[in-house]
This record gives sequence, structure tokens and C-alpha cells, in this order.
Amino acid sequence: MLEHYMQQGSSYASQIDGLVWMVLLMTGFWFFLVQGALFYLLWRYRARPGHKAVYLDDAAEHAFEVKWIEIPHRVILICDVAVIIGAITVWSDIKLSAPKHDEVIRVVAQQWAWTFTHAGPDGELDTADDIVAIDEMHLQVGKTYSYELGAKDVLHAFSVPVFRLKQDAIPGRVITGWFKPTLVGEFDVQCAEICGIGHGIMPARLYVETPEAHAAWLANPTHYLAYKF
Amino acid sequence: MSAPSPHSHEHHPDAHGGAHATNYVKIWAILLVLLAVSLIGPELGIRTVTLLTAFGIAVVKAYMVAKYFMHLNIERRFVVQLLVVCLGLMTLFFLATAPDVMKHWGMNWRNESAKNANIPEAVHHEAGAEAGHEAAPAGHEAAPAAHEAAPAAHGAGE
Amino acid sequence: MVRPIATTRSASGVPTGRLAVWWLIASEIVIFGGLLVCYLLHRLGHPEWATYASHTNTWAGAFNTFVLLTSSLSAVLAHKAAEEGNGAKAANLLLVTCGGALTFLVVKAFEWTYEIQHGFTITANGFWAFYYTAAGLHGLHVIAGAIIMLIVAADARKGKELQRVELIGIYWHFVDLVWIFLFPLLYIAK
Amino acid sequence: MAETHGHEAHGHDAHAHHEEGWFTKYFFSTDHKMIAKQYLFTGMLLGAVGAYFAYVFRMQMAFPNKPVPGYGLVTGADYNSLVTNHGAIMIFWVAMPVLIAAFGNFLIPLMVGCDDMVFPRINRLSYQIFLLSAIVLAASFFVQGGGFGGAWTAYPPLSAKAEYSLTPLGPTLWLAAVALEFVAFLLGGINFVTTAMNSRAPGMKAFDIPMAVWMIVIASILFMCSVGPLVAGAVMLMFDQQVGTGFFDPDRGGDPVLWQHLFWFFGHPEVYVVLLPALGFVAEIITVFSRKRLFAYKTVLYTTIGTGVLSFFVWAHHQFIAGIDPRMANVFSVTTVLISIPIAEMMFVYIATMFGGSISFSVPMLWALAFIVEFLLGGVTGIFLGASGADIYFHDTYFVVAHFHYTFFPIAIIGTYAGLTYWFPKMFGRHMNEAVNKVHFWVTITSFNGIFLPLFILGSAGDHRRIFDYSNFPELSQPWMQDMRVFATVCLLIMLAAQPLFLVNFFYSMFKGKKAEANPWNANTLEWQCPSPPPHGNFSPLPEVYRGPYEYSAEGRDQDFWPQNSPT
Repeated sequence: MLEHYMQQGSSYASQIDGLVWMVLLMTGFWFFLVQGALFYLLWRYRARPGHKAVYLDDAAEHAFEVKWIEIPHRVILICDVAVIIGAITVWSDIKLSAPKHDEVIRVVAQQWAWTFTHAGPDGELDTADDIVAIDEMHLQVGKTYSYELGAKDVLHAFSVPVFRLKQDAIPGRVITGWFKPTLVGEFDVQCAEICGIGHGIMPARLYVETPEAHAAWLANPTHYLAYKF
Repeated sequence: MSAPSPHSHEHHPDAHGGAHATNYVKIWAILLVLLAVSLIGPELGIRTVTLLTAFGIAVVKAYMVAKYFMHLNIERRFVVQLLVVCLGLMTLFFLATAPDVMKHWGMNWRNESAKNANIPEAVHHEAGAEAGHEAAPAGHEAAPAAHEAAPAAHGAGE
Repeated sequence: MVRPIATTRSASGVPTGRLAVWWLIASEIVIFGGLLVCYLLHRLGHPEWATYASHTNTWAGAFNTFVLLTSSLSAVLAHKAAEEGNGAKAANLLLVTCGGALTFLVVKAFEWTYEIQHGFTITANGFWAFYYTAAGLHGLHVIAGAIIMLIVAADARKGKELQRVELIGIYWHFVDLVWIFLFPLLYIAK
Repeated sequence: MAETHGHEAHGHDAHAHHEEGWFTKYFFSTDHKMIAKQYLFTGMLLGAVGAYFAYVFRMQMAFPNKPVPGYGLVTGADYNSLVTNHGAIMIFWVAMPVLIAAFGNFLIPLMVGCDDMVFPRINRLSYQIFLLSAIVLAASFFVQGGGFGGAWTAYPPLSAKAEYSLTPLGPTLWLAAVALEFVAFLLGGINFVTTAMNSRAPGMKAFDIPMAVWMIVIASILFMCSVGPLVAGAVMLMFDQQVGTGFFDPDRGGDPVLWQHLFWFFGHPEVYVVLLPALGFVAEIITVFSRKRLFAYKTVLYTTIGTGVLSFFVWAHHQFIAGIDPRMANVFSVTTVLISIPIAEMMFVYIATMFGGSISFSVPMLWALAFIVEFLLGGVTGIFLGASGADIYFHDTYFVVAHFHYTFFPIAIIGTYAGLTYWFPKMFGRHMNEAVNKVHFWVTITSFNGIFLPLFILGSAGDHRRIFDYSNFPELSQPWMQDMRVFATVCLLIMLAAQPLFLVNFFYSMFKGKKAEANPWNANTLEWQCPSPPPHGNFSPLPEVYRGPYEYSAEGRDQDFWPQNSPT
């Protein structure tokens, strides 16, 4: 359902979309079943002259409950267990695992800008050839990146919808995660945690390039772009 | 959480004192002895003994005050259950928050500023600042180090 | 003000006044509990706070614990007197309890002035922030308890509303209980 | 129990003698019914303020950076402050006062069959503290730097440091207002719980208590047990703001995540605190208008208590990606998805109440059914957010906004309208115009769905919350998305336009409506067994209870209802 609105730009995007599909199917089924039952009962037992409401004493209620409420209740329990298993596997693959990364990129959020420290041609961070770009992130498609996320002042959230990636940046903490771009193109990076009056005007652009274009960028990086507005 | 009892029955006399004259002064004396014992701990200086005596005795004193002075032993059960549930909620809150606030590192994250504050150098440093009697917040010196170590941002942001 | 009939009923078996005080104690447990859990989380997470805590005056804390335990004794004796219908004796014992509260606050005042003069202000560091917040919130509860106790004692002396002596007694024992836990947390754990 | 029949009669007469001046009758009254109306009108007034904020920032969403008629240009700071205070006002100053305090004050003494709350003066004091909190909140807009703009969750360091929020006094006044509101509801809560537990009419056993009273009592208990840590947190945050301590300041040994835990430990039980009273009203209304016994009273009660207990174990699903340890997210994902079980069972049991009934679609019944229909969608969309894996994408997007409006709107607006239209004859002794109310119902419900269904789609397309101008994000400024935002705003305008229909009907009928008799809906519960509007002291003599509240259409009786207090 999600891929219709937001392309899948990273390796685990399809997993999240799959989980959303599963939850959608299950909840959709139950939603329409219960609404249907409700509207049927409303129509069937609407007040009509000569029609009197029935009185269910405890025994009759219990019988009705066992037949009509216990069964759907247990099936919902099974659906919930399935949703839990799906959720935990997807969460563990993304947030708990840290596959071997080819490169590390440092992301620092501050009141109303993103600073991306790329590893530069040598692929190692904290070396002389690091490339620091403001509000611009250049990645090579197919490479597994690990990110180090920090914040300078208040809470921010590093959100790349196309990667299905979101992680709050907390001042004083360094939070790591990983992603692997699979789609070439130019995408949005948004801040997903309210961070003051500029929360809406701190967009960053993400450029996922083919290996050749990425190498060209590494050669003469267009960093230090002045603020656009 | 506490289903009130069915239609009230009068087994429970309004006045508590009548039950049995607990000797309050005796309870008070025991509490003072326990207080004295809990003070010995810091004198001995053995850390684990101090902690054990201090908090163990605190729990015993609390139990005695609650039981004898607050008459929880002859109070209706749902009141005791309510108080225990509230204590249980606090332990639940402690257990669920500890991995984030008490510990300073975890799966895929580390709390840089708290970690720097812990290293002995920061403590020694703080002792120096305090000797000078100016109340500069001790954590402050450690903070710039935290910022530099974590996000080595280009000069743009400072 | 005529008290409604609702107050005279006690379908739950606990008189209305005392039931309300138990609910008040439950909500207070959760408030002080929340503050002490936050303190404990930080205290266990920051070993260096033990050195900050070494500047607290254990003897002042111990004496205050003694004062509050004694005031708890006089509070429960006042309750016993009120049960026996002796309003005057209950009122006097409540005044003794208020005296205990006053002593507690005076000792705290001296303690705090000494510490503030030596640079351990509330903004010094995390430990002192919690020290003043927790002890301060507890101190406010001591003051509130003492004021209510004076009002209840005034009524009890005239033999009116004697059941309130027990109610303020329960609140006072709770304030004492909070201090029983605050004392080791702030003073002994060094 | 000391009271005898004679004593009660005497006590009751003493009430009637002392004359109340105009001031004491309306502003300084200790009568639970008058205090209920004070809470109701204050809540409705602040509801209008909250709706005005929603109108302004929705206009900014639909027509970015154009001056909004009735407000002017909406800057980033304005937008954040409007959104923050829309959320805070609607939850703390509209949903809680109207659902818990107004209906709780009015219904509990009447439904348990006694003459007033156990502590009338504390009841009056709790309203006065609540009024003070509303005034302090209003003041927070006019201080230097404007109102607080850090979301109703007030996460530090944004809410703690003036240099980040650029409003030195706004956050502190906002926090003081919220803290005062907590004090008011702690006092009120103690009053409600003690009255419901102790002042029940003789003969009313635990399972004879109407569901509305049970729900408001359990809601008050949940509130009292969950608000504590946040009161301590509010003290700590206020010290951070004004005194300069570092409780939540990472540079000084504090931890912002601690505030998130403190807030959401209260936050999630809070949403059940406002849900339960609305569920109680729906239970009363669907039984009366389908003339049928509430299906499985004990199941409803035990699932309510189960939901209440479980609501203390789920809070960190608000923080899956907010910096808590990822392993904890799995624990809270399990408990969050499991809490859907008791709520689903409660919905099934409510729907099963309709089975075999004789359902008449009066306005209160329409609102109660609309509650079930809309709340089902709200509950169902919660599973997407409870599943930790899917929450990675959906967190802080408009999908979340749509989800919680599909739960909060039925609670605060549909629940209130259901309660008001049902108990209006009892509160004011007159009937409202049924036709006008039906038009108001259908316009409000259709436009409500028109506002928030598009937001589900916008949220799935990546719209994030609290962003006042999407033109900076190419992915979010596609034409079809902007059209949806315009459509949602137009639906909001239609809904707001329909509200005066109800308000005029409400205030007009209060004085000029058709006189209402004591039991217009032929209901069983005790509040319908005394004159409407109930006099001071409610019942004379105070009722005795012989059966449960839902004995409708009992066999062998010609009348299809059986009041709780009628001996035969």
C-alpha cells in the first residue's frame, strides 16, 4: 500500500511495506466485518410497531457470548500474535542488527539545518579528506552505509521517507543505524521531531548516485552550499 | 482496581483504638533503635554494609509505621492493595526506564555526555572547581568535550 | 455549611473521610515515587554523585529522622486520645507534633544555609538539584501538614470533628514515611 | 451505617432553608449540579478556542503563507504555538473537564442515589483551581515571546531552554497551567471515587452501579495513579526552565529521554482516562434506545479494568524511534498490540447489546452509534502504530494525526454530544429541538470523516507533523497532496459552520425548549427517577435500589423498563 505513495529506496523498505500490507489486510477484514455486523443489527432490530426487544438472562447471554464473541475474540488474538511476530522481525532486522557496513556517514542535526560528514574518497571517517556538506547527502547506490546520528541543541529526527528510515537525534547521545540505498534519484530528508520555529524549514536533499556519478562528486564535491532561502 | 465490597456490613468498628492497645511507645523505641543501627553503617565505611543496613532498615521502619501507626493491619484489604499497586507502578516505571536513563549505552546508542561526566578525570576536575568555591556547574566543563568527541561538525553550526 | 447525607454513608466499610485520605496518600505515593525513581535512576547511573553526596550532613538528617519519628508517635497518641473522646488531650498532642514539624524545619533551614554558603546550590550539579527538589517538596508537605494540624487541633479542643485527628495522623505518618526513604537516599548513600 | 430514614428526611429539609444569593447560587455554589454546569460551560468555551486554533492552522496548511481571515499571517512560531495549544486545550481543557468533571459531577450523585458529592467545598475548590489553570494558560499567550510552541508533549531541551524555544515565559506558564489542571483533577478525582464508593443508595450492590459511574470512577483512578510522576516531572522541568537546574539537560548530567518516559507513563493512561467516560455514556444510551439489557455487564466491567491495568504497560510505543533502547521497543510493541484485545471485546459486547433490541434512532442514539462506528476505525488504525516495525515509517506523520483524531474526536466531541443530547432534559428540564440536532449530527459526522480520511493518505505519503509549510519539500508538494489538504480544510470549515446549529439550539432550548418530564426516555437509572431539573438535594426521599440498571424488556412486565428504585 505504501509503495503506491512513496517509492521504496532502501533494502528494508519492502519489509516495512510488507508488514503494513499484512496489518492492513487483517485490520481491514475485521473492520468491515464488525461494521457490517453493526449495521446489519441496526437494520434488523430497528424499532417496528409490535416488535418487542428480547430479554437475555445470564444463561442466554453466556450462550450468545460463547458463540458470537469468544470465537472472533480468539481469532483476533491469533491475528495479534501474527502482527507481533511480523513487527518484531521487521524491527529486529532494521534497528537491532548492524550488518557490515562499507562506509560510515555522520549526521548532525541542529536548529534548523543538517550537517552530513561524508567519509570522502578514502572511505574512512575522521580523515583529512572528509567532505562536510550542509543539507546535502550524497550516497552511492548499492553500498551499505552506517550512520552516526547526533544533535547539537534540541531533539530532532532524521527521517528519510523513501528509505523508510526514521530515528530521533538526541543531544548528548550518538545513535547508530544502517541503510542500503537501492534507488538512484534525488529525495527528501525531513525533520520528524518538533525542534522550534524552524522545524518546517530544515529540509535536506539526498542524492543517491550511480558509482560513476558518486566518484565524480567525490572528485569535486559541491559542499558548503550556501543556504538556499 | 478495587471493586468495592458489597453492601456495607458493620463488622468493622469505626474506632480502631478499641481493637487492642498496641503499645505505641514501644514501637517508637524500636524505630529509634533501628535508626541508630542504620547510622552505624557509614561509620564502618564498608559500602555494601552501609547500603544494606540503610535501605533494609528503612523498609523495616516503613513497614512498622504503616502497620502500627497507620493501622493498616486492621484497615480494609482494598486500601492496602491500592497502596501496594501504586508502589508496584513505581517499580514498573523504574524497570522500564532504567535501560535508557540509568545505563549510558545500549544496542546501537551511547550517551556521550553522561559517559564523559563519569570518567574520573571529570570528577577530579570537579573537585578542583569546588575547592575554588565558585559554583561553576561541574558538568559544564565536560560538556564541550562531549560535543567535540561526538559530532565533529564543521564550524558552520557552533 | 450542612454536610450532605452522602458523607454519612460508608458503603465501602471505610468512613468517607478516611477513604478520601487513603486516595490522597495513593496519589502522593505516585508523586514522591516518581521523583525518587528519577533520583535513583540518576544516582545509579552517575557514580560520581557519591562524592557530591559526601557533603551532606548525616547527623542533621539523622536528628531530623528522630524528630519526625517522635512526631509520628505524638500523632498516633493524639489519635488514640481522640478515639477515647478526650479532645483537649488530642489537641495538645497535635501541638506537640506541630512542634516536631517546626524543629524539623529549623534543622533543615540551618542545614541548607550551611550547604548553600559552601557552594552546593541547587544549580551546582545533578545531585544537589535532586537534593533540594526532593527535600524541598517534602518540606512543603511538612508545612502543609502542620498548618492543617493546627486547624484540626483547634476544632478537637472544642470536641468537634474528632475523627479528623486520625485523618491528619495518617497524612503525617505518610510524610514521615517519605522522609524514612529520603534519609538513606540523600544522606547515607555516600 | 448510621443514617436512618427519618434522619435523612430531617437532613434534607435543613438544606432547603438557607437562601442562596445570586452570586453564591451561580459562581460560589457547592451544589454538584451547578459545579457540573460551570465545568461544562468553561469546557465548551475553551472548546471553541481550540476549534479556532484548528481553523487557523488548517487554513495555513491549505493556503500556505497567505493571511488567514480572522488571524493574519501564520509564521513558524505561530503555527507551533497554535498546534501545541490546540492539542493541550482539547485534551486537558475540553475532553477532561466536560467528560469527567461536568458529567461526573452531574451524574455520580444522581446515579448512585445521594444528595451531593461527599466533599462539596472541595468540589467547588477543584473547579476554582481548574478556572485558574485556564486563566494561566490564556496568560501564556500574551507574555513576551508568545505562547509555548514545543508540542503538547513539551519535550526538553526545547521546552526547557528559552534560547531554543525563544519564548522565556511561555513554556513556564503553560506548564504551570497544566500542573494546576492536574491538581484540580486530583481533587475532583478523590471526590468522585469516594462518592461512588461510599454514598451508594442502600441496596445498590457493586454490580448494580450504572456503567457510566463505573467508567468515570475507573477513569479517575487511572488518572490519579498515572499523573504522579508527571507532577514530579513538571516540578523538575519548571526548575530547569526558571531555576537553572539540569534535570533534562544532557550537558549537565540530565537526560531528555527521562522526560519522555515521565510524560508518556502519564500520556497513555490519560487517553484511556478520557475514553472510559465516553464509553460509559455510550453504554447508557445504547441500552435505553434499544430497550435492551447491557450485554454481559461483568465482561464490560472486567475488560474495562483490564484495559486500565494494561494501559500502564504500553507507554513507550510513543517512543519507539525516540531514542529508547531498541530492545525495549519489542517489549512495548507486544503489550501495545495486546491491549487491542480487551478494547475489541468491549466493542463486540456493545454491538451485541443491539442484538434482539428494538432500536429507535433518536439523536443521542445516533451519536452513540457514531461513536462506535468512528472509534472502530480509530482503534483499528492503532495497530499500524503499535507494530514497532510499521511505526518506523508512520511515527510523527499525519497517519498518527488521523489515528488519534479517530479516537479523540469520538471521545471528546461525539461522546460529549451524545451525553449532552441524552441528559439535556434532566440537566435543564426542557427538550432540545430534535430536527435541528439531526441536521447538526449528519453534517458534523460526514465532514469529520471528510477531514481525517485524507490525512491517513497524506500521512502514508510522508507528510510529517507540525511542519507549517510543505513547499520546502518537493516530495510533499505534489498537486494531489495539496488538493487533499484543501479538501480536508474545506470539510473542517463545513464542520465548524455546523456547530452554531447545536449551540443556538442548546442555549435557546435551555430557556424556551418544550418542558421535559422526569423520565422522557423511560430509562431505569436513578437520575431519571427524580424531577428534572433535580432540586437542591436531588431526591426526596433518597431512593433505595432493588435491581440492576439495565432491566429493560423484562419478561412478564407490560412496561419495557423497570426503574432501579421501584419496589415492584
